Order: sequence, then structure tokens, then C-alpha cells
Amino acid sequence: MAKFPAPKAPGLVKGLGVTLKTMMKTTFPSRGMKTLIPAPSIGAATVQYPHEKEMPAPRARGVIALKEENCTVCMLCARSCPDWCIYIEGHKDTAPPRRPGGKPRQVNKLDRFDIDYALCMYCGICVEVCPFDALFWSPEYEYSELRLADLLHDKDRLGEWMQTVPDFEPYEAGSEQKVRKVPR
Amino acid sequence: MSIAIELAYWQQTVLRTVGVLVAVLIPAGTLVYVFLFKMMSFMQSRLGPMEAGPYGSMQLLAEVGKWIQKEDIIPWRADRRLFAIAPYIVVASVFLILLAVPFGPDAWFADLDVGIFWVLAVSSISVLGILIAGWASANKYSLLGGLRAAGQLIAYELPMVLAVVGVVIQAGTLNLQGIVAAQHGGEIFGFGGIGNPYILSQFIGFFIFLVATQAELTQTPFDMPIAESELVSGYMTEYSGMRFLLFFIAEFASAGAFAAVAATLFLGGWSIPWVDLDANFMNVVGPLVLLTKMMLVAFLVFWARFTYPRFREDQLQQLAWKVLIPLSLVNILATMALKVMF
Amino acid sequence: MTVTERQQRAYVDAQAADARVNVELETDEGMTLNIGPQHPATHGTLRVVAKLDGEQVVWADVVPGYMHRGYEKLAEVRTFPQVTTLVNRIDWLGSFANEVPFILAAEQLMEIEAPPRARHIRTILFEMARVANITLFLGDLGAQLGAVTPVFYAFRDREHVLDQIEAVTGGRFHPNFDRIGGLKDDLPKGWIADTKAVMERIRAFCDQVEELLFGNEIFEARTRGVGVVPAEVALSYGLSGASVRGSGVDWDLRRDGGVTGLAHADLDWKVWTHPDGDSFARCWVRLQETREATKMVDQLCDGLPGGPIMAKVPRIIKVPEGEAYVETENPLGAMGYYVVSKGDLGPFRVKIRSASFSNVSILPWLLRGVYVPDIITILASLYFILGDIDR
Amino acid sequence: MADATTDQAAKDAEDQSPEVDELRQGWLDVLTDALGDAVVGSHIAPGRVLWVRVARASWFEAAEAARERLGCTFFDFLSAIDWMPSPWGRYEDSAVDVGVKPFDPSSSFTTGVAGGDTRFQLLCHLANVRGRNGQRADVMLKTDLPDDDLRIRSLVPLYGGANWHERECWEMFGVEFDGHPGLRHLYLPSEFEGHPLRKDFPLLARLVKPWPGIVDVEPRPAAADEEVEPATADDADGAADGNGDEA
Repeated sequence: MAKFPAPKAPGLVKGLGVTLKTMMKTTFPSRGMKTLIPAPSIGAATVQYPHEKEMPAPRARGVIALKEENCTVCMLCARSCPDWCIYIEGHKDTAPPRRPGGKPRQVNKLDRFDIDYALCMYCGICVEVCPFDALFWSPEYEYSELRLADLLHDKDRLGEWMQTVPDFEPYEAGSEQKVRKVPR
Repeated sequence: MSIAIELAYWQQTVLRTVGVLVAVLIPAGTLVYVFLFKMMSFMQSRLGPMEAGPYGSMQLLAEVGKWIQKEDIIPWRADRRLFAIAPYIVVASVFLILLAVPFGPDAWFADLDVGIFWVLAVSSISVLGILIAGWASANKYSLLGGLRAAGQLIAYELPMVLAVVGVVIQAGTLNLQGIVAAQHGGEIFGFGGIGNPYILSQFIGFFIFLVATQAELTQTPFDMPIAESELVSGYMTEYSGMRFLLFFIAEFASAGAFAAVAATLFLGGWSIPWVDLDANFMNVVGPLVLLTKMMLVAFLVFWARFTYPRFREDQLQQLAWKVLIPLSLVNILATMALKVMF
Repeated sequence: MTVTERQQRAYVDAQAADARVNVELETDEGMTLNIGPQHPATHGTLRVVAKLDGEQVVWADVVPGYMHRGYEKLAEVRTFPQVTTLVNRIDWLGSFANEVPFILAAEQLMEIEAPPRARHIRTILFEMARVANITLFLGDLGAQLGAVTPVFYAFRDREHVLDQIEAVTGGRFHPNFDRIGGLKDDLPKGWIADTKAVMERIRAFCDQVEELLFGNEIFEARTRGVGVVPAEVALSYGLSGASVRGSGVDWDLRRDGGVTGLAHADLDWKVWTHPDGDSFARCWVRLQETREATKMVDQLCDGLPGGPIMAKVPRIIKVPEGEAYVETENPLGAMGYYVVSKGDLGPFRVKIRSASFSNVSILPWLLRGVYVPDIITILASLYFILGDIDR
Repeated sequence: MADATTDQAAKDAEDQSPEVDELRQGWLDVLTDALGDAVVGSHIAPGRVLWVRVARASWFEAAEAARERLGCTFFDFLSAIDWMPSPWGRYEDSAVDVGVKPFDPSSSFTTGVAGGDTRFQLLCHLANVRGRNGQRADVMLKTDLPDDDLRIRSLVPLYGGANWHERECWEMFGVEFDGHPGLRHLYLPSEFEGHPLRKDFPLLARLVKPWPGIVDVEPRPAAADEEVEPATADDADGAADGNGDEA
């Protein structure tokens, strides 16, 4: 078996050393010349939330945004949601033909698209399974409500989140994934 | 009292009660803010409370306000009267300790000739308060906490007393004012420059006194009675509202009181080396000097609190009986021998 | 008695009756102490009923089940992608590591191999889940034994690991990133460099904890010789991971498990064991494993091959009929999934073999004649997660 | 009921021959000569798992043989499988929306690897992790329990770890373990009736709330009278095979 590291200086003193060193590093963060001026708010690792905000990663799954134009009411997201928290209602409608003189197209119109964020577990299956790129992730996280019922976002509230959806990032070297585009 | 204005006796007592309140609460408040809120946070690379007041200075006021307005629950099967009395006993012992501690030539509450003997006797009253709290809360965790506290505090009073004996031998008097004067005037091997603070000659005594203080305050290496991860918060588990506030004040006031006693015994109390002791301005400078020395000692106490894990109570008892007490006895013998020779 | 006192008495008696019926325990002498289900030392809702004689435990029993969510029943009514989100909530500290054995079992049934790049990134995230899990253990170990400082160091440095996991998968705690046949997406640009910096921080944290805790005489006094588990008893109770390596058993599924889905085979790393089998040994082995994991992530980041992230897999996956059992070395121990599939969209039966369930089943044997504070030391050193026990 | 398994065993035999995993074949031989004809069936997934199905009576001896002969001292897990398809329907088509497919016990159901002809099958994985007898080994023991008499001998005398696993198996499947020190509820409250992991135990969460995915695109409001083809059931709809056609 490996030899176990007997503590050189008595452990009790080294322990005190660690806490003192951290205190010094927090109160006097090393900033070249200005190190001697105590600046704990820079040295500390914590973020004072309401005043300073930490931006989550662009891929963070904060809230789901809906691009209504792309949605064809295929119900795939509602069916594959494990928590049963997507409620969709739609009806069939005719749309003007693409080419002048052509036959009027059969199109599904979306009446209701609610996501109940009180039940949602942010797994992302709906965003992934949507074949028509209508659902996107946005790293927005500040939408808590006083009443639980307000957590049911309807279709235009989900549409508002579309502006907060960041562009997809480029990939690491050696990856063969192509960068998708967010339909603005 | 050789102060210029003559004070009627009742004015003196009013001044003294206000003085003791200030002498207990102000150091307790500063200790809580400087060490528990700020130093602990910096040691853990965070900022501590920043919301209440500039740099979180009003945080203690906010907490006191919170505790006062919180509901004061007495558990259903608790022994109501004992449950109510316990915190007052613990707080009383702190005030009694500071009674004998001198802050200046004339700034003292009672110049007792048995000074240090009184301090040590009175400091053991808090054990009663803690035991009563543990028993009266009708909660298994509190009972365990109370019994552990009883075992530990009694076990650590002995080394504290023996550590002080070394100082008393060297100073030749029990009176704290006398000890301060002895440290001010004495010299070490002929060099009288900075007087003779007993920490230099009595460093073993100082170390044992510090370890014993850590145990008396039930602080982390010895915080079996308030073991958060086992007994939730030991004997204080069932307390809430104003009563918990009393326990909290008692905890930090006794930290301040013991630090003051340690400063008086080992760091020369309120005296500064080259200044004449009886000068009038010392009545103002003395308390400030004692406060700084107290903060220094308190720094050591809290530094250990934020670094170390916790002893198991059988290891804790072994440390007291098998290590500290023999060590302090040896220290007393050495002091006596040196005292006789020089 | 007034009305309220009568109601209160009835309520308390009902509680006591439930406790008694559930545990069928009559103690005439000594005191029965309920540690949990609401207790700071149990990582969640584990209840240890201990019969005390003074401070010494005469007899202790563990009552799990306060967080039983019935995952094996839920898995039978879900499709395979939905079970992945369900399953990474079992050991919620190292949650990517839960998905891997389930996906490997499904891939084994479908005879699909993930492309080399996916296999590498899967191993990177697997080891980072281990680092995230065990750094919190190292901090929490201090808290259990009374030291308040290590927890904050642990959380400060663990945040960076979670940020890196969030940058790739989108979720800090529940990544849900593993798919049958590969991964959901690829690494964002600049991720590799950041990860190496984070691993450097974690190594610095490990040195800090070693100086603050492991070298400390009080810590050694509290943990050495406490809760000694001989190797035979550990194996017969099914202990796995660092708990069994702490008793001197040189067994690690990453090396001897024959799991081809992860890229541990082509890295050089060392399996750490400790002969004593006491609480100190278990914690010490976990500390060395964290360092080993950070070195592994560095090696993996250097040798990352190019190529696709996902094998050719149809959008709607029907796993062919059959049974598969895959067990990998998760942060808490050996975690395995016995997946039975009948060719439908979802599994027919999933037996989840979680590490903490067996690790904690040794407690009644281990807690006999132990002091009350040592119960907490042993609970801390066995390091269980409640979701893992109760499933 | 057992007709499904005969071709099953045949299929096992021929797919085993292409690449014989001699390592596991060796373990199988060790067990067969230790247990004789108690080994009822076996299956090897080359390079992965060895399944051995033993008769119910010699379950204890099989575990003992694995422990002594193969050195499998590590008790991995013990559980059971209920092979009856769930009468409550699959996936999301909960009873509320779709007619319940009544399950008639006479219809045959296929059991898994290494055959087996009863509804309940006990499953136990033992492993030799220290490589004591020179080589690491692991074996997946299986045995069949007749529906009317779910009793078997407990493995607690051999492995301490079997205690909790058997308590869970008793609680979830109703399998009685003779000689177990204390068969108490492990997860469920003490007054819980029924055995949840049996397939005929309904999952109430799914029956209470109507499935939001069941809703389909309504027809055009104006043309309600004209002939309406069934809802556009693209292939993904196959997931819920029962609900596509009501309009």
C-alpha cells in the first residue's frame, strides 16, 4: 500500500494557516500594486445577487420560448413530455395557396399553447423532439410568480421569450456538428 | 473616588449599572460583528452580511429585532418555570465575571481583594444554567446536550484554575488591580522596559487558559453540547425568540468576559508600559487598551473555532484530565521554583 | 385536560403509535433516539432509530423510504428518452453518471456503439460528475465533524465544475445529455481550456482540504478506528466504490468492469485503496479519487478525437427484445441497470441497482456499541445520497 | 403457457455457437457439476453476462456453489421480474381515454433470457470481485416461482446484504423468504396493502389526470359536416397506439 502522508508540521497549525491564508486572500486580493488596499468585495467568491447578476451559460435551460409561426400543431412535444405539462389546442384551417391559382393549403392553426412551469422539469425533450424548430431554450431565469397559477405561460408569453434566446455558439475544434440558426 | 465632581452614592450606582451594561453588551456586539460576521466570512472567501447598514453593520440590530418579535415557544411537556429561568442564570454569570475586572485606575466596578478567585467561582454558575436548560426542554437532544455540557465545563474548570495559580504566584496577589500593577512594574531579568506581561513567563499558563476558555464557551473544538450535526443545537434546541437571544448574548458576552480576564492576567490588563498608572486620563485610555487586548485574545479563540472539527466527549475529557491538568501542575511547580530563586 | 391538550395528546399518541408500529420496537431500559428523518446529518430523509445506553448505541436500525418515488414502476410507463430524465434524479449530485449505465445497457441491447468522440466526451462528463459529487462530500465531511470552513471551500470550487457542465449540457444538476448512440450536442468553443483551468482549481481545493482536515489531529482522532468494516463483511453486504476500497479491496469497475462504452481503458490512472477499513480510510480514498478524476479529465481533454457526436439512430427508438445488465463505477459506488425490453418504445422492467442502498444496509451491523457522535462520523464516511437509497 | 419457451431455448442454443465465450462457459460448467440437474436453463451473452436458471428448491445451494466454487463473495443485488404484460395499457394511453385491453391470463407471454415458464422470476447477481480463485467471475442466478406459492429460501445466512434486498422484494412483489430475520416494510408505510411492482398494480398518477397528449387537432370549424379523414396520425403517433382515430 502507498505510504500515508504523515503531516510534517502539526496538522493543527497547518489548519490555522489555511484559514488565515484564505482570509488574507479575500481581504487583500492580489492586484499588482493595489494589493495592499483591502478590497474584500473583489476578493470574495460570492456575487451579491440583487446588485450584481451572474450571466448563466448561453445553453442554460432557463425557460422555453415558442416561435409560433413554425408550429404546425403536430402535438409531438405534448406527447413526449414526461411531466404532461404542455397543453395544446389547434384547429385546421385553409391558407392562401403558395403559387397563385394553386389549391388552398390545409394548415393547422394554433389556438392554445400553454406550458405549466410549475410542473415542468426542464428536461428539454420537447425542444429536442420538435421537428419544425418552433421551441428554443433561453437562459432567462427570473420569472418567479407569487401565485402558482401564474406559472402557466400562454402562447404569447412564450413568444415574448423568443427575444431572449441567444444565438447558438460555434463548436469546439474537431466537431462535425453544424451550428443551427435561431429564426429571429 | 478622586474624580473632580462629587457624585452622590446613588449616582455612582446608576453610573456603575450603566457602565456594566456597556462593558458587557458593547464588547459582545463588536465580537459578534467583527468575528462571527466578518472574519468568519473572509476566512471562507465570502463577504458576510452586506445588506443591513453599510457593510452589514446593522445586521446585529436586525437579528436582535427578529428574535425579539419571534414567538417564544415553551415545549408542551417542558418544566415551564425552570425553562424560563435558565437563560437568566447563564447571562447573570457573565455580568458577575465582569464585576471584578478593572478597566482603569478608578474605572472598576468592585475592587475585590479576592478578584481572580471571585471570577473563577462565578464563571461556573453558567454550568447550572445550561444543565437546567437541557433538562427543562423535555427534548432528548437537549438532555444529551445539557449532560455533555455539565461533564465538559466541570472538567475544564480545573485546568483554568490551575493555569491562573501560576499568575497569582508571580503577582503575589489575588486582586486583579494588583496583578495589573505587578505586570506594569515588574521586569524580566533586570530589563524593565516593557514591564513584565505574564504571557512571556507564563506562556504555558496562557495556552492552558485559552484552551480552557474555548471549552468553557463550548466553542468548536469543544462544542459537543451544541453539536449542530448531531444534537441540532444541543441545550438551546427548544429555545426561540427572546430566550434564545439571551443565550446568544450570554455566549458572546462570556467570550468577551473571558477574553478580558485573559488580557488582564497575561497581557497586562489596561496598562501601557511607559505610562504612569495613576494618571487621570488612564480612566479613559484604560478601557480602550483593554478592549484592543481583548480583541486580540478573542481573535485567537474565534480563529480556532472556525478551523477545527469537534472532539468526541471522551477524547475531550481525556485531554482535560490527562494532558492539561498535569501540564498546569508542572507549570505551577516551575513558577514556584523560579519565584523562590529570584 | 382542555380540548386543545386532548387533541395534542391524541396527535402525539398517533405519532408514537405509527413510530412503534413501523419499527415494532419496545425499549424498557435505555432511551430510543430518533436520528432523522428530519436531521442535519442525514443527507436528506434517512431515519436511524438508535437505542441508547447513556451515550453508547446498544442497537440501531435504519428506516429508509421517506423519499421513495417508485422509479422502477415509473420507468415501465415511459419511453427510453423519458427514462433518462427520470434516472438522472437518483444520485442528484453526480447526475450525469446515472444516465451512462442506463444508456449503455440500451446500446448493448441495440448493438450500437457510440462514435469515439461521443465516448470521450461521455467519459469527461462522467468524471466531472464524480468531481462535482465528491468535492461536496469533502466539504460536507468537515461540517459533519464540526468544522464550518471546508463546506464553503467545497461550494466555491464546485460552482466552477457545475458551470462547465452547464456550458455543455444546459443543466447544472440534471444535464439529461446522454442519448442512445451518443450525446445530444457537442462541446462549445473554448470549453476545453476552461475545463483544464477548473480542474487546476479542484486540485488546489483538494490540497486545501487535505491540510485543513486530513492532516488535522482532531480529525484523525475522530475518524481513525471508527466504524471499521472488514473486507469480507463489506463484500457480503454489497458495499461498493470508495467504501469497499477503504477496506483494502482492489476493485474498480472502471478498470475491471469490462464496460466498453466509456474510455477509461486507454487512460493511465491508479485505483487507490487503504487497508484500515475505518472512516478515515474511506474518506482518504475518496480524496485521492477526486485527484485521480481531475487527472483523467486532463488526459481526456488532451486526446479528444474528432468526428460525429451521434451514431446513426432512428428518431423513434424501439429497443429490440432482450435483457442487459451494465454496471459502472459511479461516484457513490457500483451503479447498475438491469434493463428488460420487449421491443416497445419503453423498457418492460428496469431494476436499478444503486450504490447507497447497499452501502447503508450495513449500518445496523456497523452501529452496534458506537458513541452517538460516531454515528454521525460513520454516516458521513459511508456517504450516501437519499435518492440513491430510496429510488 | 410454456409453449413460447421451447423455441426460445432453441434460439438460445444456435446463437450461442457462433462465438463461444469459453470464460463464462467454464463458470457454467463449474456450476452445473456442482448443482447437477438443478440447473434448468442457462444463457451466455458473449463477453457480458452469464445467466443460470436453477430450480426453486436448490436456490440456496446455487448461491452457495457460486460463493464457494466461483468465489462470488460480492452480493450485488436481488430482485424479481413480473413477466405478465400490464393490463393497464402501455405508455400514456391511460384507462380514462382508451378502453382498457382486458388481460386474460391464459394468453401466453414470453419470458426473458434463459427461458422460464412462470409469471414471477427471481433474479440475483453475485460477483467475485477480488479475483480470489485467480479470476474475476460473476453470475446472474434466476429461478421461477409458481404463482400460487411465492415462497423461497432466504439467502441472508450466506450474504448479510440480502436482508434489505429481500425485504424490498417481499414488499414490492409479495415473494415470501423463509428464514429471513425480519420481513418488514422497507419503503412503504406499515399499513400499505398490495405489491406495487406487480404489473397488475395500477399507477394511479397516470389514471387521475387526463393525458394532455390525447388532444388532437379539431376539424375546420366551418366545414364540420363534410367528410373528415382521421386525424393526421404521423408515425410518431404510433407511440400511443390506442388513441388516434376518435375525431
